Amino acid sequence: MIDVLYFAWVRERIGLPRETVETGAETVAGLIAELVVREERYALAFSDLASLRVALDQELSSFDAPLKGVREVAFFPPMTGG
Amino acid sequence: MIDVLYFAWVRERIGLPRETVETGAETVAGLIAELVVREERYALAFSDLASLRVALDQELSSFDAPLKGVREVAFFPPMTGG
Amino acid sequence: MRLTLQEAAFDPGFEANDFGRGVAGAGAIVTFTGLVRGDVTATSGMVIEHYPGMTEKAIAAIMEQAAQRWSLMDSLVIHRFGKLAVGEPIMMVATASLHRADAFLAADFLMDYLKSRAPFWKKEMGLDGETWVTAKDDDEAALKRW
Amino acid sequence: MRLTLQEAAFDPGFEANDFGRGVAGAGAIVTFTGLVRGDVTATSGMVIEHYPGMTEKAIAAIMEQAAQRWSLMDSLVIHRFGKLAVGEPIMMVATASLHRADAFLAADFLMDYLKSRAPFWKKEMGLDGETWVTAKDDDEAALKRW
Repeated sequence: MIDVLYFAWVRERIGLPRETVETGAETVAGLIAELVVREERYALAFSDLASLRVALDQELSSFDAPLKGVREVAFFPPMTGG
Repeated sequence: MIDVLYFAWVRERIGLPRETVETGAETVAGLIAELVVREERYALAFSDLASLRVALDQELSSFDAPLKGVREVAFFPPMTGG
Repeated sequence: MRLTLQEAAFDPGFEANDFGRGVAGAGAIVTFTGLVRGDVTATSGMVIEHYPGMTEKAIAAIMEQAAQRWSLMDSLVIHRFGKLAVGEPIMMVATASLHRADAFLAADFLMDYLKSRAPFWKKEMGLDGETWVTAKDDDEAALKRW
Repeated sequence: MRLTLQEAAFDPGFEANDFGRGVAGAGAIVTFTGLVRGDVTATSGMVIEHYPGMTEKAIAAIMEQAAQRWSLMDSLVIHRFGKLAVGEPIMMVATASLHRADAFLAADFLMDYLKSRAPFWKKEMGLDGETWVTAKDDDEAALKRW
């Protein structure tokens, strides 16, 4: 069980800000592979990984990072603060 | 006839902020040479030219600049504004 | 070091003075204020989304880095989220130091990192539709300066 | 472009807000405030002498250069002269631009040039005597950056 959060246009495409996901994936990439086959809206949101960023437990991370021990995964586009 | 202005410690050493000088000097260096022989306080003020700056008609200039047409010469130490 | 995340508008001049009063002995204070750009006839402003929890941590980490790299007497970050009108301040950074180079460099650094490493996303509310602001390659490249 | 030379104290936050109100459409405002450093138990402040006439011309020329090198929507310089107490603002610079790099670079440039090319001289009023502040080699070297 892992909390998955979506922000900005990722949130809009998937249609919800967060959900709890049952996953056996070992890496972020594995989790994405599971989500993508669920429904078209996920496939759409994750269609271009180069335009996505991921945070694990609120720290920027990478798609090949392991999920072991992680409680919260967040997907979002590159940040545009400041 | 030329107005000569002194600022900061140059003013303090010479003991006055400005004076009108009758000079035949062709350059700033020539004017300084005339001033230096006047009195000890001038010799003291102009003893280290590397620590002095000069402005001609309110524009930074150099010691070898000609005085022709100049109405106002100012001597002062390097600036410390800001 | 003070970090404020808020939905409400703020007054940059008031905040700058408040920050200044707090740092006795400083010789230099630099502030940066980011404002909602645009023409009121073409846009009704922007909405800023952020990642509560991560935002605070990410900004605190950036401020901590700045404090380690430069000789700062204090630093301040204020960043808004939610709905903002054209012309309103989005965020501000302030840095105080004995000598001017530290305050300038640290403020510049904080801005570059806040732009690309703090989880905020801006959406422009055009009169003919909404658009997520896209990150510029320049912003990522700016981090390489440091 | 506004340049003010004055003996009276000024309020940096008020001036920053006033400057900001004047530049519609700006995305970035940078301010620098220089303050009288020091410990009130060791100094009673400073006196700033300047060269009336040349000061205005020199600062206007520096501001003009900045306006030519960067894309500025406006710039402001306020500089005091006369007697100043510890902690008081000596001067401030503000720059406004569409994008942050212009405002940062121009403010930094203005400061470097004001430091070494505007005819001001600071005298520190120590409790045991007065001392003219000497220019630092760094200040002259800083100009080579531009």
